Amino acid sequence: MNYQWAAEHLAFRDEVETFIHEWRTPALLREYRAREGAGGGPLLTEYYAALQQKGWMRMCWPREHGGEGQNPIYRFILVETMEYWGMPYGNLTYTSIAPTLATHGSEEQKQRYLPGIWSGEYTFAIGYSEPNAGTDLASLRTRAEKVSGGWRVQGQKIWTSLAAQSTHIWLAVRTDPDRPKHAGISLMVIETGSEGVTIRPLPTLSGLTTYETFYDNVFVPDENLIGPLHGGWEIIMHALNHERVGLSPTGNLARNYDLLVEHLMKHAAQKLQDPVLRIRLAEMKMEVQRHRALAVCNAVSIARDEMSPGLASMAKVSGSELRYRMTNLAMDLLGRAGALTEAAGELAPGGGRQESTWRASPILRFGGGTNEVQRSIIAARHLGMAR
Amino acid sequence: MNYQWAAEHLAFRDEVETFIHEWRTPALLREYRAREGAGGGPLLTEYYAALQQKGWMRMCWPREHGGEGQNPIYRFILVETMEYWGMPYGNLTYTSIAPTLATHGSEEQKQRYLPGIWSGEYTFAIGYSEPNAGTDLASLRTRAEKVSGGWRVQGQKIWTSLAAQSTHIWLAVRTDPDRPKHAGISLMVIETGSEGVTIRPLPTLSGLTTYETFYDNVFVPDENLIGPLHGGWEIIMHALNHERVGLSPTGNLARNYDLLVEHLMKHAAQKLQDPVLRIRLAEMKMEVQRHRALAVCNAVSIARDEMSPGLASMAKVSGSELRYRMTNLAMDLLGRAGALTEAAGELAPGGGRQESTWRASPILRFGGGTNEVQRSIIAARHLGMAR
Amino acid sequence: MELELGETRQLLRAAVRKFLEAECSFERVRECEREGRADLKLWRALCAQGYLATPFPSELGGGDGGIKDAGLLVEEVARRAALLPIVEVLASALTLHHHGAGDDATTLLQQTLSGEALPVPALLEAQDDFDRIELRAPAADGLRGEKFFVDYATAASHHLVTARDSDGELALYVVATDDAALKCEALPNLGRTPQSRVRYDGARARRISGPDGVAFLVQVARALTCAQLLACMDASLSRTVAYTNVRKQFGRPLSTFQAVQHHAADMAMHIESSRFLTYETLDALDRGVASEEQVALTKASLSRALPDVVMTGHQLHGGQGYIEENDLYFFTIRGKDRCLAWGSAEECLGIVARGVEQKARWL
Amino acid sequence: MELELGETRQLLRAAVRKFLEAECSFERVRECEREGRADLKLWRALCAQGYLATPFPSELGGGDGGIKDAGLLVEEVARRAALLPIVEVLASALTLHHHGAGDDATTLLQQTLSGEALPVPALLEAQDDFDRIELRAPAADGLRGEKFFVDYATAASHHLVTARDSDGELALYVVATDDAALKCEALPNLGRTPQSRVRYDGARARRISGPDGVAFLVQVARALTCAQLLACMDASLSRTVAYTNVRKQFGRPLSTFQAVQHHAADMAMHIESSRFLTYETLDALDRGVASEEQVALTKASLSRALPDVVMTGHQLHGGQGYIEENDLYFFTIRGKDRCLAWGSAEECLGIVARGVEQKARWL
Repeated sequence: MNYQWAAEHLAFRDEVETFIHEWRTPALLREYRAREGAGGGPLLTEYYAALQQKGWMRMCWPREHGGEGQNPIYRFILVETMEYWGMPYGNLTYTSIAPTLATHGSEEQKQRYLPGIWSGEYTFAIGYSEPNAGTDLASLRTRAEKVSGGWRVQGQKIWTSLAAQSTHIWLAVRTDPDRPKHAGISLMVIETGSEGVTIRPLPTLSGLTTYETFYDNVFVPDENLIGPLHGGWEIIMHALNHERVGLSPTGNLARNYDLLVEHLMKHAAQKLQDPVLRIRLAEMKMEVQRHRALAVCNAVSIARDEMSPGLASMAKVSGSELRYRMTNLAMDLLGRAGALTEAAGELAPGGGRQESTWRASPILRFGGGTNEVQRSIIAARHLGMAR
Repeated sequence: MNYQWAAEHLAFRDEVETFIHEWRTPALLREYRAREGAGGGPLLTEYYAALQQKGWMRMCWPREHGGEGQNPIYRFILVETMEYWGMPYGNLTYTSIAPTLATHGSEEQKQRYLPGIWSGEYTFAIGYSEPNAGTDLASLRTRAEKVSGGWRVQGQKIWTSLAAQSTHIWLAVRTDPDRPKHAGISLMVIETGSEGVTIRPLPTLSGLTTYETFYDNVFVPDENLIGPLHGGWEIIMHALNHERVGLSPTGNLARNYDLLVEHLMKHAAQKLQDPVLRIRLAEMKMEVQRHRALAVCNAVSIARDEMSPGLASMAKVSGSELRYRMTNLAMDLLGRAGALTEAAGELAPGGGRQESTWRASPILRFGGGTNEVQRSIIAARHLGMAR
Repeated sequence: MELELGETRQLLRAAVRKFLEAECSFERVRECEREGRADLKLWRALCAQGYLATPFPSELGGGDGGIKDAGLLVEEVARRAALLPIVEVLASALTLHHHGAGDDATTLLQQTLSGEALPVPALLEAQDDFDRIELRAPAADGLRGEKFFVDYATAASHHLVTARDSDGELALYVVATDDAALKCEALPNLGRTPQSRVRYDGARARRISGPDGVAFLVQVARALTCAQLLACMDASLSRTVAYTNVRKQFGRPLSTFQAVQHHAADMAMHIESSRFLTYETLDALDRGVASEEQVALTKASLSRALPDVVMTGHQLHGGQGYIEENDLYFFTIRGKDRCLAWGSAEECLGIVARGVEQKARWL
Repeated sequence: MELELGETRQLLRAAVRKFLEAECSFERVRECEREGRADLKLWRALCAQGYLATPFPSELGGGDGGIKDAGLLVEEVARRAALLPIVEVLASALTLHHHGAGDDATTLLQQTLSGEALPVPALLEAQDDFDRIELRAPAADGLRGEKFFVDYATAASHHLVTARDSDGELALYVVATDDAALKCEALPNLGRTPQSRVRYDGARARRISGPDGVAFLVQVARALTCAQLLACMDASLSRTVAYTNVRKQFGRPLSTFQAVQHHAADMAMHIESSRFLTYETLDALDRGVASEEQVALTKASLSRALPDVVMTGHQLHGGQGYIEENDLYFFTIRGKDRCLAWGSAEECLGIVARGVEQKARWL
C-alpha cells in the first residue's frame, strides 16, 4: 500500500509539462479551437508530429501493434497533464480507432490506414448513433446489403462528430436484419467523399458543431469491412474500452478551480476574503479531490491489468456530474460576470471558461453511456447486485 | 389568486394556539412520550376530552358521519399548529380508522366502535404489513378461513405499531387465495386479547417500539368483517387517503429550525455571528419555505376538493427528505454536543431534539409508501408520464 | 388562500399566450439571437395589444391589475424565450408608478405604457453589487461614469440610472438614450440577450426618485425575474415529459424507466414550490408587505433550483436536447443567465442570512 | 502508487477480522451498549494478541508497521461495531511514540502496547473547539478544570489532557484516572459509546509533550476517525447489497429495480473515494508530509458522505433496517457520531478554507 507516485512517473509528468510549455502558444490553441478538435491545421500537424516523435501517442500499446508496451499509467499521466493545460493529445482517431484497427484490422488494412493516421493525414469520424438508437445502440438500423465486390449502405447517423473535417467514417451497419439485435452488426470504413454520403452540420449547445450523415446507396468495397462479418458489436465494445484509463480526468477540473481562484485573487481580492466564498471554494476543492480519488483508483486498477468496469463507470459519473456542479457554483460566485462569454473579451472571467464549460457539461453525462446506465453497471459489476 | 390566509383561518389558528398554551404542560408531554403516542393516560384522556369538546377531532368529517362538514383547510391548520408545538391531536385510530369505519362500517359496527374511540377507551393497532409484504402490500399472506359463525385467522404481521397499548387490531387478511393479489383481501377487527394473538415488541432506531403480531388460529366472528367480503383493498386505500391534507406538515420542521436558532442565541451568541453558520441557517430556512410551499399547495388543492395524489406525494417526499437533511446539518453545526441525547440533560442542545429527529428520520422516507413509489406517482399522476 | 388564477387572469394569460405563439416563432427568436438584438417589432405589437398596461390602473389605460399580473406577463414571454425587455420595462414602469416624482416621471410612465418609450434600469457597476454604487449624481455638466450589465441598453429609449447625491444617498435618474454623451459596448453572454456596458460622458439626467424608488425597483425586478425562472423550468419540464413519453429505448418509452420518472418528479417538485414562492412574493409586493428577505429567499430558491431542473431536462433528452435545432436550449441558457441577474443565489442567501434570528410565521 | 494491501497486511487484516468475528458477537455489542460501557475484556484479548502493537517498531514489541496499519485495525474494530477505545488509544500511543518526552512517556507507551495501560485523549472543553483550550497547566496543587466529550474516559487508565502553560502554549499532560481528584459524568450520545464530561479537582499531572504533540494527536486521531467512518459506510453498503439481492417485492429482487441500483451505486462511489482519501492521508501522516488541510479535507469529505450513505442504506432496507434487531443501525449511529468527533465537516471545511489559494498538485 503506497499512495505516492513513483519517481519515474513524476519524472514523466515533468517531461510532459516541459513539452507542453514549449508548445503551448496562443496560436496553437486558437487553431485547435477553430478546428473543433480535429487535426490537420499547420501548427497542429507540427505539434502532433512532435508528439509522435516523443513516442507518447502509442507508448502504452502492445509492441506487436506498433507500441512500446508501457504501463497504462503513463497514458493516465499524459492525459491528466494535457487536460490540465488544455492541450490536444489526439482525438478518437488516435485513441480509439487506431488501436482497434491494430487489433482487429487485417494486415492490409493496417498498412492502408495506420501510417495516414500517424501522419495526421487521416481523420476518422465515428458513425454509431442513429436518431432512434442512442443509448440503445444495438437497435441501429442503417443497413448494408451485399452486392458484387462490396456492399450498398442505406441509412442515417447522428452525432457523427468531426464528419466535415474527416477523411473517413467508421461506420456501424446492420448486415443481417434477421439475427438478434447485437448479432447482425458489422463495421466498415467509408471514405467521407464517397458518392451518396451527405453531411449536415448540427450546432450544439457547447458551441461545437456535430453532424448528421446520410448514406444513400453508398458503395463500400469488400476490403473495407473491419473484422468478421456480423462481428461488429464486439469491436464497438472494444473500441469504447480503449480510453478507460484516462476517462474523466481530474486535470481540467483542477484547472477550472485554479483559474477561478487565480481570477479572484487578481480581480476580487476583497471578495476572496469573504468567509462564505472561501467555504464554497473549500467544498469545491473537496469535491475535486473526491473525483481525483476515483479517477486514480480506476487508472491504477487498469494499470494492474484488472477488468474493473465499475471503477471506470464511477470515474465517468463522478467527473461528468462534478463538471456541471462546479462550473454552476463558479458562475454563481462570479455573479453577472460569470455569464459573460469568451466573446466579451477581458471582462469575461478566465476567458469565459466557467460559462463555456457549464454549457458543455450536459454531453458528458449522457454521452459515452448515460450516467443512468453507468450507475446500473456499478451496481451489477462492482457490487454484484442481481439484475 | 390570493396568497393570504383568510381572517377566519387566522382566527382559528390563534384559537388553537391559545388552547395549546393552556394545555401544554411538561407533565402532559411526559405522559405522551411515555405512552409512545397512544392515548389512555390520565392527563391525555382529559386532554383528548377537551379536544373532542372543541369539536376539532371531527370538524372536517361529513355531517352524515358525525362531523361538522368544515373545509379540510381547518384540519390542515390544526395539524400544522399542533405539530409546531409537538402536541398530540389523535393517532391513526382517530384520523384513519374512525373515518373509515364511519364510511364503510355497518350501522351496528359504528355503534359498537365509534363511541369507544371518541372516549379514548378503544385504540386500534393497524395490521397491514407482513415480513414479505411491505411496499408490495397486496402480496400479504395472513389468511382467514371460513368456519361456522366466523373466521379462523393464521399468520404474522409486522409494524403493528401500538399493538401492546391497543384494544383492537385492524387486520388485513387474505380471504380468497385463488383470486388475484388485490382481489382476495378483506378487513377484520380483532380484539387484542383474543386467544391465539401473540405480541412481540421490536425496538426501533427512533427509540419507539413497534410490534410483531402472530395469529395462531384466532377466531374472528362474522360481525367483525368490515365492508364487503374480499373488498378490503379498497378500504385500505381509502384509509390511507384520510390524512392527505395534513401530510408532512411544516410545523415541526419550522419548530426544529426555531429551536436550533433559539439554542444558538442563548448558548452560542458568538458562533451565531459566524457568516458561514448564518448562510447554513439561511439555506435551511429556504428549504423549509420550499417544503411549506408544497404542503400548502397540497392542502389548498384538497380543500378545493381536487384529487391531487401528485401534490400529496410531493409533500410527502419533500418533508421526509428535508427532515433528514435539516437535522443532519443542525447536528454538524452543533458539533459534538449535537450528538448528545435527551438523557444528557441540559447539555443536550434543545433536549437532544436534532439528534432524536435525525434518528427517527428514516421511517418517514420508506413508511407510508416509499419515496421511490411516491416519485413514480408524481411522474404518472402529476406529469402524466406513460408507465 | 386561493392559488388558482381567477377567470379574468385565465383569459388574459390565454390571450397573451395565443398572441405570442402566433407572433413569435422560435425561428424568429433564433434570428434575434444571431443578430444580438431585441425583438422591437414584437415589443411594439405587445404594447399595441395593451398587455403591458395590464398591471396598471385604468386611469393610465391599464387593466387595474397588479404586480402578480406583471408576473404572468413575464412568464408568458419567458415561455416563448422571446427577446423582449419585459422585466426591465415592467420594473421601471412600476417604479415610476409607485415612486416616480414630478412630471418627467408621469410622462415617461404614460409613454412607456403606450409603447412610445422603453425605459430600462441601469444600476450595477463593475463590482456587481446593488449596495455598492459609486456613480455620482449628475453635476452641471451632466452624468459621468459607467454602468455594467445593463440589459437591453441599446433597445431602450431611456435608462433609469442609480447615482449617489452629495449626502451619499441613492437616487434614480432618467437618461434618454439618444443623448450623444452615452456609449454602449455589447457584453455577449450565456443568455444571448442584448446586454451592455454603458459609459455616460456628460449625459443629461433628471432625478425621478430617491432611495425608496431604488429599493423598490430592485425588489420588483428581482421578483419578476423569478417568474422568468419559473417559466424556463416549466418549459424545460413540459418538453421533457413530452419527449420521454414518445422516445423509445430498449423497446419501451423512456418515461417507463424508474430513473427517468424519478428525475422528472424532482423537476416537478422544484417547479411547484417555485411557483408558490414566486406568486406569494409577488402578492406580498402587491400588498406592500414583502420584506427584502422574502424576495431574496425566493430568488435564491429559484436560482438554486433552475440549473438542476434544466440540466436534468438535458439528461433526459440526451443528444436530442443538446442540438440547437431543438428548442430546449433556450430555457437552459436564458434560465441560468437569469439566475445571476438581480442577485445570484449566493448574493440573495447573504440577504436571507441577515435575518436568520427572525422568527417566521409558518402559517 | 500501489493501492492494494501487501501480503503481510492482508494476513494481518484477515487475522484481526477472524479474531473479532469469533470474540465479538453483535449480541455482545448490544449488551455493552445497554450497559453504557466499553468491552474491556475484549480489549485485553486484543492487546494479548499483540494486534495493538502492529503499527509500532519491533523494539517496542510491535510489527514495524505504521499509521496505515493503525487505520486497518480501526477499520476492523469499527466493522464489528465493537465498543473499544481503538482510535483513542492508538492516537495516544502514536503521540507518545513520536512526541512523548521523558521516562513517563516511554513507560506509558510500553504499558499501553502490552495492555496494562489505557490512555485516552481529553482535549475539548465546553466550546468544542481544538483551538480554544482554556485549561491552565497544573500548578502546585494539581490540575483544575473541566474537559468535555472525553471518549472512553471511564474505561481509561490515563487521560492525556491539553492545558496552556503560562506562555499560553499548549502542552499535553498525563493524569492517572485512579486519582481521587477526578470525576466523570456520563454523556449519553447518539453513538452509544461511553463518553464523559470530566472534572479535575487538583489531579496530579505530568507534562509529556508540547504543542507539536498536541497537533500531532489531533491530526492522527482525525485521520483514524476517517477509517471508522469508512468501515461504517462499507458495512452499511455490504448489508444493503446482500439484503436487496434477496428481498423480493412485486415478484422480483429489490436489486433489479433501477432506483435501488442507482442508490447503491451512489453509496459505492462515496465509499471508493473515501477509501482512497483516507489511506492517502494516513500514508502522508506516516511519511510526515500530511498538511492540516489534507487531513481536514479528508475528514470533511467522509463526514459529509457518511450520513447520506447510511441513510440510503436505511432507505433500501425499509422497515427491516429500522428495527434494532437488525445490525444495520450500529453503523448508522456510530458513524454519524464519528462524523462529529475530531472535527465536524463544518469545522474541517473551515480549515480547508484557510488554504483555498494554495495550488494543489493534482498528480
